[in-house]
Amino acid sequence: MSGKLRIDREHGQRLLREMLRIRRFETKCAELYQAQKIRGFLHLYDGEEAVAVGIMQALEPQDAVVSTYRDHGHALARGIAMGPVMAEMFGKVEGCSRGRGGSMHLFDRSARFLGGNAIVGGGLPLAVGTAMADKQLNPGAVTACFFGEGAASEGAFHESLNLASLWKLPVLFVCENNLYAMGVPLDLEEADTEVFHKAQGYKIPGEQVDGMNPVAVEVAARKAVEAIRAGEGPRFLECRTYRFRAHSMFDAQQYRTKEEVAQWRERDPLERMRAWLSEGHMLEPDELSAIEAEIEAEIAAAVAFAEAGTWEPVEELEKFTLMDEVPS
Amino acid sequence: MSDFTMPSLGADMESGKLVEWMVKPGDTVHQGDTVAVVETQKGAIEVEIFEDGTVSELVAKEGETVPVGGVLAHVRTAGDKTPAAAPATAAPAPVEASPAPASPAPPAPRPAPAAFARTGRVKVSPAARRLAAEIGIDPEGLIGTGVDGSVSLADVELARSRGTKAAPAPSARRTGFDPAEMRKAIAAAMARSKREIPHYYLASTIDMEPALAWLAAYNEGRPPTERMLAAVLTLKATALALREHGQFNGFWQDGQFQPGKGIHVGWAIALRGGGLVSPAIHDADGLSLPELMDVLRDLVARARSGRLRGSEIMDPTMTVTSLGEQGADSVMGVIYPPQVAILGFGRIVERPWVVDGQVVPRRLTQLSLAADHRASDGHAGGRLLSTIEQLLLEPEKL
Amino acid sequence: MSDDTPTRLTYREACKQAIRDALNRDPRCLVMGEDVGLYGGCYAVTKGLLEEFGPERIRDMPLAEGVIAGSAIGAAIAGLRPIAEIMTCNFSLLALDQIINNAATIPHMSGGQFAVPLVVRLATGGGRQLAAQHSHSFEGWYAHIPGIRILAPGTVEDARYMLAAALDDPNPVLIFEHVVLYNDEGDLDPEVVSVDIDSARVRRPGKDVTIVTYGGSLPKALAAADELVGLGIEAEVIDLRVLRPVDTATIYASVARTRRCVIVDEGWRSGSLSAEIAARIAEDLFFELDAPIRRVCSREVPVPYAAHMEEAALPRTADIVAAASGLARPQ
Amino acid sequence: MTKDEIRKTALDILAGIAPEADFAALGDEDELREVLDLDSMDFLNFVTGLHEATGAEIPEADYRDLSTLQGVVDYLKAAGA
Repeated sequence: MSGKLRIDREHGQRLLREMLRIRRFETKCAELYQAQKIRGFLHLYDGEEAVAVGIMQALEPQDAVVSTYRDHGHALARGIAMGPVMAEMFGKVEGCSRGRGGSMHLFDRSARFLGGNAIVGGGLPLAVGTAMADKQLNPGAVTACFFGEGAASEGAFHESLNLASLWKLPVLFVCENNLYAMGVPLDLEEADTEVFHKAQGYKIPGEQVDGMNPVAVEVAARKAVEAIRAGEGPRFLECRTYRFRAHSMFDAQQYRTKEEVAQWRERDPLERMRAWLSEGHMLEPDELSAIEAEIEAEIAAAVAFAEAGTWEPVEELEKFTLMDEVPS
Repeated sequence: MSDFTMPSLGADMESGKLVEWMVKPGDTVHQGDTVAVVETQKGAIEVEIFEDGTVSELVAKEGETVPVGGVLAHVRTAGDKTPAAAPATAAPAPVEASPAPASPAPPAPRPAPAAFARTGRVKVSPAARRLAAEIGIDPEGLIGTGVDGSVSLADVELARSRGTKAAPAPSARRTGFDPAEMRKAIAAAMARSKREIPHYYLASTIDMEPALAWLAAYNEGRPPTERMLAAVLTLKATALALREHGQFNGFWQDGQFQPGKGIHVGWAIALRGGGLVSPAIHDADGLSLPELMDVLRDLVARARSGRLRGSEIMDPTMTVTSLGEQGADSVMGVIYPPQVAILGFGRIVERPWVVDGQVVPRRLTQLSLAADHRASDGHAGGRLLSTIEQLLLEPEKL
Repeated sequence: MSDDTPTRLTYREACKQAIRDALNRDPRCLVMGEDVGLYGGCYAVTKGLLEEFGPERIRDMPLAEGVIAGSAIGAAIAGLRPIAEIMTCNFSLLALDQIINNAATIPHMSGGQFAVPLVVRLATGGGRQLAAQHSHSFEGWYAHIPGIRILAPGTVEDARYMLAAALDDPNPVLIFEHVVLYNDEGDLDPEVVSVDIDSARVRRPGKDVTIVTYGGSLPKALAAADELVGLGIEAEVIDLRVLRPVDTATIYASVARTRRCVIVDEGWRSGSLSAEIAARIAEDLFFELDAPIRRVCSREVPVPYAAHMEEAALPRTADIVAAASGLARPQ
Repeated sequence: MTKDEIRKTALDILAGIAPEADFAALGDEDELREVLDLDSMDFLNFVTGLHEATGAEIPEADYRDLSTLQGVVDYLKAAGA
C-alpha cells in the first residue's frame, strides 16, 4: 500500500464516529466522576483520539493491544463494547475486568486487549513477549503497544526495543507523545525530544506522525503493520498529539498556559475531520446529527448498563489471585 | 501514705493471688475492715487492713499473683493530711503560714521488698497454662524448669502425676480448699517444724467430770442454738492459763522468743476431705463462755467453707488441738512455726479414777503439751498443764 | 524420565533433567535468560541444552532482567510456557516490577481473563564467597506477594520434579535454587516420578522440637537434628518446599505435637518469612506452645566475602543445635 | 410430719453438714457420727437443725437416741414432730 490512503464517505464517517464516541464517552465519564459514580484516577484522552482510532484501523482481530493507564480510547477503538467499559469504571462485576481494574486497567480477552497498564513503561516488555509467542504460535499477528513519551525514559523501553529488534518481533510501538510526562514538558525529560530517534538506535524504522490527524495516523500504521506482518520486525511511530484536559481529574495544570491549550484546540482532530468531511461533501449536517444521536443513545445505554450492574460478591475477593486453569 | 501489702498468711506462703477487691479507690477504711480476698494454698482468705485511711490506689489487679510483701494498694492515712514534718535541721516554719501542699508530693521511689527475689508474674507457657486449667492446678505455684524458668507442660504433668487432684473450676472467688495444695502447705510447715524446733512433750490426765457436769447443767433446758460444747471450756481454760504462762504464748523469731500481743488461741479444725486449719480465736481469754461458743461456731463454719480472714490465719499465738469423742486417747502435737507450743486434748473416756480414796468411774482426758525447748523448759510446761487442770476442775469460775 | 536416569545424581543434574524433560514434553516450552545457551548457564544447569534443543528453545538474552521477565510474562499470556532464568535473585530486583506489577496482578486485575503460566528460576543464597551482590536470599520477599507461587527445592528429588509441576500450574511460579545445593548428591526413588507444589514435608520425624526450614538451610537443619540426638533430643525437621502459599497445616500438626519450634531461614530476621511463620504459629497455635518460638536467621549485614565472616553471617548448624536444645532442654 | 418426711428432713440437714457423704449408702442402723465422721460441733449443728425444722427440744440427755437415722425418725416421731 502506498503512503496515500483513499478515504471514502463511509470510511471517513467511521473515523469521525469513532473519535466522537471516545470524546463523548469521556465527557460523560468526567461528569460521572464529579457525581462520584466513577472513582480512582481518571485519565482522559480528550484531544488524542486520532491516535487510537487511526492505529486500530490497521489491526485485525488476531492482533494484540497493550495499552496504558489512559486506555479508554484504545479500548473503545479496539471494539470493546461501551457498556462493559463503563461498568468497569463503576466497579461493577459486569465490567470488562469484573470491576477489579477500573479506569486504568481495562482488559478484554476476546479483543486480545491485554490491559491498561498503570506502570509507565510496564507494558513494553509484555508486548515483546506476546509478539515473541505470536511469532511461533500465531504467525502474522502483530502486537500494538501504546505508551507515552514519558515511558521512553524508562529502562523497560530500551530493553524492549532492543530485544524486539534483536529478535525481529512483530511489535508496533506507538508512542503517544502528548508533550508532557504528567506535568514535565518534553524538553525537560528527554535529551533528544524527537522520540522516534531512539528507535533508530535499536535499528527499528520509525517516523513522526501528526497525531491530531486520524488519516495520517492510519496511513502510517497501515504501512508499519504491513512491514511487520511481512516479517521485517518491529516498527515505531511517534504520534505527536496533545491532551486538552488535565493529566487526570486532579491536576491544576500549572505546567502549561491556557494559550498553549487554546492553540492546540484549534487543531482538534474531531473538528478538523468534521470540517474536512463537510467540505468534501462526505458528511451532511443531518448525518452528523444522526451520528451524534446514535452515540448519545449508546452512551445512555452504557450508563444504564453500568448503573444496573451488580457488585462482585466479597466472597470472590481472592478469586483469580491464583488461577485454577489457563483460560482458553 | 502507706502501702497495703500482701500479708504472710502462713509460715510457708510465698505469694498469694488477689481474687477480689472489696474496696475501691476513695473508700474509707478502718482497722479490721476486710478489704480483699486472697487465694492461697489454704484457700480463699479475706484480708483485713490494719490502719484507718482512704484507699488511694489499687496497685494489684484482680487475678494477679503478688509475692508476700508486695504492694496491693496505697492507702492515705490520717498522717498524710498534714505536710511531712520538716527535717530537724531545717529552720522551723511558722505553723499558721504553712499551707497544705497543693498536690501530694511525688511518691519516693519504692525499693522492692527484700523479702522476695521473684518479682513480677510467674512465667507459664501457654500450653502449660491451658493444661493446668483443665486439670485444676494453679501453675504459678509450680517450680518452672522450662525456658527462662518458665513453668512448662512437663512441670504441670509432673504435678499431675504426683497426684494433684482437680480443684474446683477457678472462679472469681473460690471457696473451699484445694486438698492437694493444703497437703503441700501442711507438709512444708510440719517438715520445717520438725527440722527446726526441738520439741519436748509432757502429758497429764485430767478429770473432766466437774466440767462436764457443769456443762450438762448449763445446757439443760437450753435450746440447741444456745448449748455449749466441752471444747469451749477447754479453750477458755487454756486461754486463761496462758495469761499466767506467757512463755508459751508467742513466737520464736530471729533467735529469740517474742511474746504474742494478746492471747489468740489457734483452734485446730479438721476439714472434710482432709486437711487442717488452725484459725485464731482473738483474745480468747477475754471472752465469756457463750461468746466463745458463738465465735467457735462461726469459725468452724467459715473454716469449712473456706472463708477465713487473713488475721485469723496469721495471728494464732498458740494452738489447741482437740481430738473430740472419736479420736485417740492422746496427741503429741507438732508445733506450727513460729509458735512455740501446741496443746492437745485427747478423747474423753470413762475410766476408773481415785477420788477421796475411792475408786470411781470418771470421765477423763489426756492433756498433752508439745513445746519448743528453745523458748521454755519442761518445768514451765508442767506448770502450764497444772494450771489448766485446776481451771477445769472449777468450771464455774471460767 | 528416560530409562538411563541414574538413581544418584547431583542437584544441578536434577535441575537439568527437569528442564530437558519439560522441553521434550511440551513444544511450547522454552528456556530464556542470560547465558543459558552458549555459556551453559551461570551455574551450568543448562549446559549442553543449546546443542540439544537449538537457539529457539534455549534463548540467550540481553542482560536486561526487566525484559527477560516481562517478555516471558507476555509470552506466557500469549500461549508459550517459558522457563525464564534470572541468574541470581539479587539481579531479580531489576525484574521486580514485571514480576510483581504484571505477573502477579494481571490474572486478578483482569477478572480472570488472563493467566500467566510462567516459571522463573533464580539462584539464591550465600555460602560461596560471592559477597553481598550475589549472596542474598530474597525468596522471603517474593513470598510476600499474592498471585505468585514460590518454590524452594531443598532436595534432589524436588529439583528434579518440581519444575514439571510448576509448568503445569496456571500461575507464575518462582523457583529459588540455593547455590550451595547444586553440587549436592542425592538418590532418586525410581517409584517417584512427580511431586506436588502445595505441601511441606517432614524430612525427619521427631517429638521434642520442630525445626522448620527450606532450601539451602535444610541440610544444616538435618545435620543439627543428628547432633541433637546426642543430646537426647529428637528434632522433627520440616522442609517447607513451598514458600507461598505456605503449608501451615503441616507446620501446625508438628508443632502441636512437639510444642516447640525453631525456624531456620537464610533471609534476614527483620520482616522475614520466618517472622511470618512465627506470627502464624503465635496466632493460631499459641495455646499449644510450651516454649517461645526461636529463629535462626542470617545476621543483619550484607553477606561479606571473607569465608569466616560469611560463615558467621549465615545460619550455622551449631546455631540451630543451640536454639533447639535451648528449647527442649532448657536447664 | 410422716416418718418419710422426718427422714428426708434429717438427711437434708446432714447433707448440709457432710456434703461429700454418700447418703445412698447410709443404712438406717448405721452409727451416724462414725459413718459420717461427725464431730461434736457437727452433731450440735445436726441437733440444732432438727430442732429448727421440727420444734423438738431434744435435750442433751436424749442425744444417744439420735445415734442412727432410724433412731432419729423414731425419736422425733415420738416427740410429736
